[in-house]
Amino acid sequence: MVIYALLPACAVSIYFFGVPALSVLLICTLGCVAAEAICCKVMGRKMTLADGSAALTGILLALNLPPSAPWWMSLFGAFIAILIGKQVYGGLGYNPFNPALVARVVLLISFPVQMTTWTAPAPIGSGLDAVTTATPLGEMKTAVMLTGKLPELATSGFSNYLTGNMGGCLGEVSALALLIGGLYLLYKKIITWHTPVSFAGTVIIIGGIFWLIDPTKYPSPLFHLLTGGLILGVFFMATDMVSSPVTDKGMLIFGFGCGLITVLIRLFGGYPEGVSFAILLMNAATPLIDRYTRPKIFGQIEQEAKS
Amino acid sequence: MLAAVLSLGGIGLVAAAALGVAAKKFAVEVDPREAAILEILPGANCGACGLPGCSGYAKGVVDGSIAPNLCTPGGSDTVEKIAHILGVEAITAEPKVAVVFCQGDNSKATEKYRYLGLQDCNAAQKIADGPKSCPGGCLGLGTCERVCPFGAIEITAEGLAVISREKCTGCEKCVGVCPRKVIRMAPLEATTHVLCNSHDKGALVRKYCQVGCIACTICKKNAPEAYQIENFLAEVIYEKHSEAAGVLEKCPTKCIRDFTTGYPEGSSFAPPTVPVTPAQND
Amino acid sequence: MNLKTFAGGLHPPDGKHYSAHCPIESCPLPDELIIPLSQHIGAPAAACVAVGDQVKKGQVIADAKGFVSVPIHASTSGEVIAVEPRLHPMGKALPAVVIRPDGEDCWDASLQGADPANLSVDELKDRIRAAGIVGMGGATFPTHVKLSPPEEKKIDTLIINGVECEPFLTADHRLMLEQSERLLDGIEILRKVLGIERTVIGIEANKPDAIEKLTQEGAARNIEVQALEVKYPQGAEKQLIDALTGRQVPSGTLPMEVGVVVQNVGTAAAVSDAIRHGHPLVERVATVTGPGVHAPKNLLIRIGTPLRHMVEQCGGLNGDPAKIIMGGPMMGQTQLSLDIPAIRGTSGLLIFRREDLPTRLEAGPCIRCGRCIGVCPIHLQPTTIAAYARLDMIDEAEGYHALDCIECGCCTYICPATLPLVQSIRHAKGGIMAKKRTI
Amino acid sequence: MFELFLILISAVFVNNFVLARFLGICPFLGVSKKVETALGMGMAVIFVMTVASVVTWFIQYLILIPFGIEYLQTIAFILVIASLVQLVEMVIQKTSPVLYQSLGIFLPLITTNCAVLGVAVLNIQKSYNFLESVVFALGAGLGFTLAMVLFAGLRERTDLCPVPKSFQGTALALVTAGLLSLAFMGFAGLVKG
Repeated sequence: MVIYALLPACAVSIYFFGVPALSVLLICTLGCVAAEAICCKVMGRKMTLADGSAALTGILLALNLPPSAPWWMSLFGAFIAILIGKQVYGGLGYNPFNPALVARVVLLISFPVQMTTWTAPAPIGSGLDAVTTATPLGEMKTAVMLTGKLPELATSGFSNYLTGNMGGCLGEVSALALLIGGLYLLYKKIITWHTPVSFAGTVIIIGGIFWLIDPTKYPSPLFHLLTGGLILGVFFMATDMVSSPVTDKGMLIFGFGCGLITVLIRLFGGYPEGVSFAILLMNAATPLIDRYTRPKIFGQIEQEAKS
Repeated sequence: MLAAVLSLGGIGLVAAAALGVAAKKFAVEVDPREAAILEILPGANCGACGLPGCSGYAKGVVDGSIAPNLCTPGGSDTVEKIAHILGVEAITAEPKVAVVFCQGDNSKATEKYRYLGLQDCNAAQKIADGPKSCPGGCLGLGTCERVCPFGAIEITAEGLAVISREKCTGCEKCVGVCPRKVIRMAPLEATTHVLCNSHDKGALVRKYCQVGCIACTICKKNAPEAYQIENFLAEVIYEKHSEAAGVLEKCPTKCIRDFTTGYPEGSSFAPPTVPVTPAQND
Repeated sequence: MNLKTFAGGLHPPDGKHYSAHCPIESCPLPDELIIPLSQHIGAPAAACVAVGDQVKKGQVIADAKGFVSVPIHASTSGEVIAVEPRLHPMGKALPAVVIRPDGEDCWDASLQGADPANLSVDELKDRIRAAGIVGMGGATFPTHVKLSPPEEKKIDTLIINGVECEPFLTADHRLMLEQSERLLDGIEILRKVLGIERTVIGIEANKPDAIEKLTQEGAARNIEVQALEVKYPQGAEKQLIDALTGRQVPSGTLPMEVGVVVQNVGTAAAVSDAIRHGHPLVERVATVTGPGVHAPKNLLIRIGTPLRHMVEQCGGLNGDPAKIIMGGPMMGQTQLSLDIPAIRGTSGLLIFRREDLPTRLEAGPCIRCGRCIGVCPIHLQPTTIAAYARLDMIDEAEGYHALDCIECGCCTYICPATLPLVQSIRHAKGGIMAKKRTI
Repeated sequence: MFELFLILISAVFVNNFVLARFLGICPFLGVSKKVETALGMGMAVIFVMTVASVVTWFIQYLILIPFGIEYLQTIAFILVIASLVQLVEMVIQKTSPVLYQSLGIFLPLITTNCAVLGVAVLNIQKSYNFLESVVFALGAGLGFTLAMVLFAGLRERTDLCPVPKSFQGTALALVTAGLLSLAFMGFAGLVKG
């Protein structure tokens, strides 16, 4: 189901980036499926390919990689995701961290150059060769560091960001396509509104506060929302049920934490993009959130009042 | 140089004095056993036991809240000494092992109903007395396997618990958790057992199990010293176990097994060598 | 209409269309009646007849033992042919009295009715107990115990449970519709015993005809009818009280803690019979339904009727039965065979074929989707408790309030991984209780 | 004021003692099986770190530097910290059994903890003034507690997992710690520390 919701985004990324995007997608997906199959085989457990979770992890990972990612990197990432991210914990349902994000962060830290080489979108048929460019967030960070001022792109060009006409990861490029997928998930009741709303809301509010403080130095909330992997993170990564809290209240806290850390890393951190780290950090906090947001038991209220 | 010696010495002296005074002034009564155990522990304060530091562990061991065999750095020596202090010396007059008195796995015994619930024997037993037609047979849902601290129990693919005679230390944990009382202790040296736990009459047993004891008394007729039949179930008289193996071939349902010839079908354990030495618990 | 309800719960497909339109039919006598001696919560009764005895309908065949216990009566006249363990709905062989009916079906002459107005509260209670009346919603808790709250508990409201939130079951619905006179009379007696006035009948909004009828007829007797949102488990005692009065029964206590007594509609009707006619509880209405039955019906059955006989009255089996459930599909108990008898708590008999059951039966891993938490009417975290239960981590399970679980089955129903959550929690509860006993 | 705040944030998140500096790994792995114990341990560490950095600051600036024997720093600090913690433990045990139950039992575990020594040494290396030292120690302790509690939460959860045999126990704990550390790398560069 979630895979269907990701198809528009995949299609858009293939449209913009062409064959490289397609190959990254394929390698990641097949790599994850293969890794899962090998794990099941080695551990003598039941084959779990049919549940589609490995394929989903693969697609999510692919959407988190730049289109220029070399094949060995995609494959390495796929194996990291399944082995370290998931199978060592016992497989589906037990991984405390989102496997795709684990792989992305491992790759980001291990191969910073490849992971941050972006090609400008070259829509199929435009006849352009791939051109190296920076992501809007990356450009912003560099500009702020060098000049203390926002570059022009952070104040205009939002329609490009919405449709995906910018440099970035496969899944960073089209907010619109992801939004459609996300809304589909909400409509199908696969995810609830809590995490997305509180995540995106926190980014808008905190980002907005900084923007109001100094619009020349900090980008507008809309820029935050449409660039980077935020939409992808909001709808597809943070809502991963296995690694996020189970209660409604817990999800709100989870979303808030993700949003806060994302903005802080984007504005002040060493990395231009903070969504992955934010979600991983909140994944780590999930057991604690679960622990302290247990719902009130029926009939418990009066009892406490009495005692 | 002098300054160094003096100042460091000074600090040391002050600290020592303060500690000395505090030790006197703030002395707290402790259980002497606690102190004695603390003495034995390696003092690494490593936390491997799960408690904060050796003193925490000593306290836990004394009040019985934690097992005395969790100190990894100390090894088996330490465990022995702790046991000595606590007075829980593990002396076994006669080494015993746990035996699953059943061979009726899913291929040999019939089901009363299809069970799809929680994979736990105690939970299954609560539903209409368990899914097996036989009232005493092994349910094979692995409750004993999970409780065994030594990994001595395996559940075969066809759902039968088998206990390794080499790995079993005779702790009896599995005996306590089995809802059907199909696991019992038997002398380690006895290798021949009637692997059945059904007190039903022979005709009924035949209906639901291919390898159940039907109380035909053939074993008793051939080796009267070594077998007794009680309530439609044959049993080896362990005092005379050496004579029991002789009738193996004559048992019509093959419910008598000599473990030296191998474990029940489906087990991955290698047949025990004779004579079996007691397992080393370390 | 203002529909009241509680937080949590879900909407299983209700399946009531099979039998909702079928008037109650009297089930003919079977060849033999198997009357188990434990048909209520509490100490089982002790048999007081022997093989060969001739018994009359309504005659006591087993005496109550202890306060939380009731006697058991012959459901027809005939000969006792066996007093032995027979397969009980619990799945075990338990002591039962087997009667071969003589076909006369004549009442024990010593049973005399009375006008409730002429009886004292204690006399009424004694008669209710002697009639063997228990909660007929399925819990089978002896009614006289519920009607005897300790002095210090002030009862101010009697709630009559006509919710029937279990899917498929329509027995209470038909009873309310067809025997409202009996029901209302029983309510008046219960009111007299409790010495209170305020009475609310809670009915789910999917039974508009019953709501209308009882609203009209109840008005004259100052009995209120409240329509409730259609949601499972609306009829669970504590959830019903919450919905109707806004009071939450504190965890680990009984409804009397908040001044409420809840009785099922079937119980109220039985009380009327017991007092007016002196007739003990020997028959009840049960729904025989499900796609595995040819002609689903609401039957008036005698206690002890074998399930097979009931099915035969409904046109027999439709295909191979794969699952036989006594009670509702959510909380009912799966049965081993059709030779098991119906008992006082048997509100229904459901038969499903292989093709009616969900195809996926192997449990998968929990993916923490949290749905079980959303539907739990007690607001527990079923998956967490179940995870601890699987590993026998009893203390942790207790910390997550396993004991508060009412075993309504919502979590198991909603679980996309088809985990046996309720069973796991029950397992944990067993462990907790065992631990408490040893301390 | 802002400076102090940055020191605090840096010590808690960016240069987290456990996850970025890899100090105090021993209690981090040992005493993190339950959230309650982890919390107690964390509290104890916060306390000891703060007290230790106060005392060592004075030792450094009042004894070691005036006498020109800075090269004895390590040995002097260890000496002081160890005896200080012992002292505090005894005092607490006698005066407040309740506090001792929740905090004191962790104290002996900290006497020779490298994280505590690390704070003391870093204070001097970074030539923090007195107030900065205290804030830094507090932050380091908070960071330690945060890491401990997060990790304990994760471990409580992984306790319920059907982990492959070869990864059970410490192996999985180390993998998890690695992933947690990975996540904390996101804070890198947040504050120059």
